[in-house]
Amino acid sequence: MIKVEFLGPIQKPTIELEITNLNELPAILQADAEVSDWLESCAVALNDTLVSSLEAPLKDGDRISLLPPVCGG
Amino acid sequence: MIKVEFLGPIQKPTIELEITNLNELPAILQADAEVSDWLESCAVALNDTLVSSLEAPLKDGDRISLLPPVCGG
Amino acid sequence: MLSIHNGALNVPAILKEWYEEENHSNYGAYIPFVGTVRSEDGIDGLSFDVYEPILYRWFNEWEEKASKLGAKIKMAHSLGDVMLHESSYIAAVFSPKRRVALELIDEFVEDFKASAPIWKYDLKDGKRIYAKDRSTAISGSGILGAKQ
Amino acid sequence: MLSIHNGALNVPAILKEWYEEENHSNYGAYIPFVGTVRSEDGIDGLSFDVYEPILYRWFNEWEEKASKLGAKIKMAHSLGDVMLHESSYIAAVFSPKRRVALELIDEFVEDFKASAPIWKYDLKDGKRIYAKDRSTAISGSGILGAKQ
Repeated sequence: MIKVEFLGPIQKPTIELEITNLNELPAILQADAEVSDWLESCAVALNDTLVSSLEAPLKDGDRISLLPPVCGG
Repeated sequence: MIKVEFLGPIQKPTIELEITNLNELPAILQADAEVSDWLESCAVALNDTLVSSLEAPLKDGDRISLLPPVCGG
Repeated sequence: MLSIHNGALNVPAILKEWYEEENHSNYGAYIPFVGTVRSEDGIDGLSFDVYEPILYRWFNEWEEKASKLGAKIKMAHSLGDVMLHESSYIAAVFSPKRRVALELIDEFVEDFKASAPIWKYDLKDGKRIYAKDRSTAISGSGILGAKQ
Repeated sequence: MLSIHNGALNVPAILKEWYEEENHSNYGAYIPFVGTVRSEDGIDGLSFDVYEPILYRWFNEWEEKASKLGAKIKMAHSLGDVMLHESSYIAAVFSPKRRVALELIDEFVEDFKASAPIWKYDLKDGKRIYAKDRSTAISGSGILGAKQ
């Protein structure tokens, strides 16, 4: 089981998916009306490390985070 | 009477001169062994305003200051 | 050192604490940057979400970068609501020499604004509204949006 | 605001005072620069001479420059002896936005080092030795040295 969590202003609880590679995620999230508008502007972290590519095998317990545009300070 | 004061590390008390133009000052100070070594590195202020030229008529009571290299902070 | 505080920061106390912590570390320059909530657009204040795990990783990379320059970085940030004229952010650089400190505080604050996983909301008319227009997509964003 | 203090500065008190003075001025950024005496070359401390009339004129020009950018500058400096790990200098910029503050503190501190009429001495073995090698001739220096 892989957890996908939505940070900051994305109002959506964590979901759980049975996927084995990060590259399966776009199709699933693009079909989800609650998050599809956020995807163009979100960064992605796998187990709290930002990733620059979606080619990444996943293992049970992995955690994916979506980070929308930031503004600290 | 014109006063000439020596600031910071120049160990020389204020002197009084009877001169009528700032351009008379170099010859006088270059002949003074106590200050001649400082002249190349000093800035000059007339009545607390830095000057960039020595062509300046002087009047009784004017005050000239020599400012050696600075290091605040 | 990175610390997250509930609500507004006690700026004088933090500036004092950091100064005294490094008082004998032989740094010649200490430059804090303090961010305070300004009155504009009729807001009552700001509110912040922070994602700590990635914030700490980002901060640790900056600590290492500073360390290679012989410098040290500290940061404090608010979580939750911070009202008008209260402060939500302090970053500080300590270094032996001033040039390193002046350049590092600038780079650090700018990268903080572009990369730190913190989200800002306007507090206005009892609502908490995401400050979308002032927010910046983290470098590398958008990979989930591309059609496969 | 420019203040000259006998001996070392009380840094936490000054940072607090300045912060509280501008707390409701609607500045978003406050950047102090604190200069502290480092242990190097076996010195026991530093000592400073200040020529106040020209220092205040120089500072007033900077206040006007800052004001045109919507910013405010404050400065405190020591007169006389400041021992190791004590602080002799604080400069601070307040401005509505961070870019102005980050750029102004850098320019101000650099011009301070090059132009402010302050002279530094090393305190070493009971002597007060002019820090000639670290000093900078004020722009326009040397006009008295030229043969007429």
